Amino acid sequence: MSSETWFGLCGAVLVGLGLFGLITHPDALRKLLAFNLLGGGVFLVFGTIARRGAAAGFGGDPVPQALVITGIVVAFASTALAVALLRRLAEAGGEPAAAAPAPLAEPPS
Amino acid sequence: MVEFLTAAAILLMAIVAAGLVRLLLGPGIADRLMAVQLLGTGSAGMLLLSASAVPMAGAVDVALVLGLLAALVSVALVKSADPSMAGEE
Amino acid sequence: MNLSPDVDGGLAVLIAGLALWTIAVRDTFAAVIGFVAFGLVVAVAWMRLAAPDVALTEAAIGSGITGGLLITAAAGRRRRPPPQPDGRPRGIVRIAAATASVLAAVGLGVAVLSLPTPAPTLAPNVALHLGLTGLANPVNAVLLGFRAVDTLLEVFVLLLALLGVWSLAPDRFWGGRPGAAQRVDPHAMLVFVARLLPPLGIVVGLHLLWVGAVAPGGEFQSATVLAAVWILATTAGLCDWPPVGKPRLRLVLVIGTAVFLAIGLAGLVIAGAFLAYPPAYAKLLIVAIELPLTLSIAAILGLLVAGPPSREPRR
Amino acid sequence: MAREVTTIVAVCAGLFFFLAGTIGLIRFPDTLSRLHALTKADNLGLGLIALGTMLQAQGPLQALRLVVIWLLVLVSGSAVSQLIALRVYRRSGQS
Amino acid sequence: MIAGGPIVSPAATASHGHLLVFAIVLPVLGALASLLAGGRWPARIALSTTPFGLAVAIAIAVSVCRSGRVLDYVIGGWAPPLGIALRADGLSALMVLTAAVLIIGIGLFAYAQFSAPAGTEARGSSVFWTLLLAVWAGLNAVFLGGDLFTLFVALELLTFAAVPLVCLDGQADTLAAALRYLLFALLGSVLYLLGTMLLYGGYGTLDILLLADRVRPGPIAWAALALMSAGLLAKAALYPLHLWLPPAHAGAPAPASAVLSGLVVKAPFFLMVRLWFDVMPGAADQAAAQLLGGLATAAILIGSVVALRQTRLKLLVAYSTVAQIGYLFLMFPLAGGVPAIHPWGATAWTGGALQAVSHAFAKAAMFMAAGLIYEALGHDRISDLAGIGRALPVTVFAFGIGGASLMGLPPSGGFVAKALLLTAAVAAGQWWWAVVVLTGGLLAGGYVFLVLTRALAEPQAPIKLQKRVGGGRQSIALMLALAAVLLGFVPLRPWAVLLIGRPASASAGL
Repeated sequence: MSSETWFGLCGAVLVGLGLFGLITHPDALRKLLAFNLLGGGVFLVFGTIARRGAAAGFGGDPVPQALVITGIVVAFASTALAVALLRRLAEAGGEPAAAAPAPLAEPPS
Repeated sequence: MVEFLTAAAILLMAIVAAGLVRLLLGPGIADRLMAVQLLGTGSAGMLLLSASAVPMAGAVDVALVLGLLAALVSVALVKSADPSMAGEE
Repeated sequence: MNLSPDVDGGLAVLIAGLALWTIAVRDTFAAVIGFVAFGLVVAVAWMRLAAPDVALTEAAIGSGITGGLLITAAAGRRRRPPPQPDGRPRGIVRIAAATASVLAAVGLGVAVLSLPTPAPTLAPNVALHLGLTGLANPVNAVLLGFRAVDTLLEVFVLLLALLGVWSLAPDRFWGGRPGAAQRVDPHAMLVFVARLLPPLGIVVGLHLLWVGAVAPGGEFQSATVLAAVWILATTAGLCDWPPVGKPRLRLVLVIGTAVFLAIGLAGLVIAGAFLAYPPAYAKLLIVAIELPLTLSIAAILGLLVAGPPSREPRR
Repeated sequence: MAREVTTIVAVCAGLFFFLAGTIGLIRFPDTLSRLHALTKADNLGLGLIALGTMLQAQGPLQALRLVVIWLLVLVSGSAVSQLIALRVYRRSGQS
Repeated sequence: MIAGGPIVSPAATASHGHLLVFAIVLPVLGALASLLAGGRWPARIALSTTPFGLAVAIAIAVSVCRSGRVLDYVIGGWAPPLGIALRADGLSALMVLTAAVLIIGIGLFAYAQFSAPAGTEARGSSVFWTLLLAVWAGLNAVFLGGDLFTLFVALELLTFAAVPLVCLDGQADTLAAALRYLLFALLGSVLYLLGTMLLYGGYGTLDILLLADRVRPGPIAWAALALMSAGLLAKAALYPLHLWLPPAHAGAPAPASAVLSGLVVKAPFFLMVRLWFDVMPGAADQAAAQLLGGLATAAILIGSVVALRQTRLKLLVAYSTVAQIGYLFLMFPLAGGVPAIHPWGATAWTGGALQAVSHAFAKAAMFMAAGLIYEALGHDRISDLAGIGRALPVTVFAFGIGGASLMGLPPSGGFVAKALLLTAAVAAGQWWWAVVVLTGGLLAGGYVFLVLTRALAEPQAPIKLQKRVGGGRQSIALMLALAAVLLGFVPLRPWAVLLIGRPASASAGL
């Protein structure tokens, strides 16, 4: 089997693992880790595609490589937003019910 | 020389991968951290070896960035793992 | 690299194993460490896939600052456990999830194996038009030339993510500084590292930006290294995060996208299309975009790690 | 020729330190002695490999980068080791 | 063209093509300016951007209608597959126009709530206006993008703009809703991205037009279609991936809910249409389209029934969105594809597009009304609404009219949309979809009347309003609801304009 096929199949496995973790882990931080693994798998599949497209003296097709760079940056931004939400949620949930009852938590009367 | 450096790179990867057993065993954060530290150093070494076997654009820069960012991650790890180092409160 | 394909098999197995461990291990902190290790090996894998630009990005962002961010989050978790986990999902959910995941992995594997040979590629097309951008690094020619609009929108996305993070702050902290107030760390060692690394990091960061036109590197990799240095220095208490309401900070954040847009719109007039560069000035214009862009991205990445403002602004 | 031989010797020695460090990391009984083993691999192992590859480097700039990498790992590695050691020491003192 | 010289023939870029660039760039510029300026500026900047945006949208629509051709623009002079093209067909032009009109309405509505107090910069106002402009930019990028990866970035843009809108109030439950929304959206994006990458690997381009020529049935095309559809469905909240929507849309402040429910969920739907009808037209004829129809049926029935059982007004409106999204996806089994184009295809196509537009107006009006009622009463318990009809007649009227459009009562946009879908179902001999459309309408009638009877009932004790609600905002809600009704006066037949850019055979039903 050629090198890039190994990484492509590895990417497929990562996608499966990441999906499983994302669905089944109850903890949002673990979901986030799983999302990052899933993303890593997606990028590796694209790396395989880029490597297969080596031509014109380039070691790989530069277009998918550029797209992966964009993807990695966007994935980081997503992770950062999710982490901030998580931490804020922990603070808000950790505070005693001093604040007014949240609109949707109020029991129907 | 190319064959030698290539073989050395493969061997180094194998050695460092074996060190990941410590990641599995733990038991503490510190032990796991050490396994990752070894992995980072080893990866940098492997990149150096394979880059000098066959000239590869960017390999040395990747090693450089790995070294730099590994330092950041390790500091974050050590600092967060120990509340007394967190510098809060 | 000239190693045998077996090495790649080994690397692939190692990556998959680390991912499995990260998913399966009980302790969240250990899982995060596993993820950092995963990122390191994936960066090496990208070198093996002849994608040094991606390897740099993965080493800097994928493993580096994502790792740092998740570590801090997991540590905060240890100190203050999450409110109430909704409990482990029932067996049937897990079985369904496992089935779906295996199906997805197998389906994707089949798709990967049935990719056409010879593979379709745009590499010759890129090579043909590379000269018109004035760059020698094809990946950066794609990012800032052929597909510049994606990059423009992406930097705007980063800016929005930062605004989203800021928006989570309680009202009283709006405009204040993010992060906890750091005192200078009692551990001389940390301060020593934090003093030693920044000059080096800045040199490496600028070097990556400089070589980006001809060799692997570019604005994202450079900005990440600079952001990492900033994060390290604030972690050690050498400097503090700026207040998010500060006009000068806002300018730094916005300027990259603004200059990018301005040069893009100027293209309408001088080169006949949005984001078109006259070939004679292409390289100059791209550098003019890259410099402020690197500054903005570095600031955004650093502040994304810093989190929402958490101290009251001084009025 | 002497250059080739030096490279081979240095790289082999570097590999040896990595191997020793890894074995120590796996086999040693407690965290502090494992840390001791690790630092050998980190500092000497990478240093020797950098030295070996430096002799094969094209041009002084490349050689300089190799030195910088080694210094970087040296500094960050030892700092982190120190912090880990301090942490382990504190823990054991508390319990 | 000078830069790309050899790549682009002058004919490739239509004369008004730069309008497409302005549609995306204008809100981005506004967002940058309001982020930079801070203070009281964001509201002013956002509101003064809207007329220009509307003008651009109208110009695009006029240009597409006049020429009867797809308006396109090659960015940077780099023609696909190397570069990226923007394209506006009939449907894009309609959606861009809808977005512009609604954003103006929502902006004016939000002005009272999110205008900063003098002197200081408030978090809510500063963030809201920048995000509103960003949502607009993201929507226009989705409607006009001609490249699957650009569309991915545009989808992410929408996600990052929409998620913080959900939890502007910073309460624990809206934060939880935002987190859940974000996780669903991230899963959706990553699956979409994976499919995109497979298509590139198989066919060497991401341009929609080029792909349409190159894609052949096979493992790659099917895997890509499955992954991208699953991702987009998670973002569009089609049953059973709808769980994130009700808490997120109900928890957001009223103007934000109007944006989210009226516009943001339409973006993944729009991409589904692009994918199934433009990239892989063959797929829309297959069993997979029937499966989508089945999910749509479940969404309509379950969403409506759950809406009927809600005790809170905002949640009821949010569940009704789940049901109405179902109607959008009924288009897939009916609008048909290539090769054998059906005469009813154009009818169903028009019905689906009109449903998207009329629901956008009606739902925005209903969320505004629900928000005003909440503000006036300090709660939105449906059982305690008695008397509000007398206190806020305009608001309740707006809610009722919006509801009439959801039910499909004539004359309303909802009526025309549903009648067209019904006609297509009968013409196609797929009568079961007709039953679904009618049952869904009855159920919608149920939940709208449930609210209206409570609201118009005599209160036992005279109700005390917590807060006065200005007439301006009430009339904006009413105007949007009336816009949904006005759509009902369009002729009850397929629109030629909407078919601009469709394969010639698709207009067979005209």
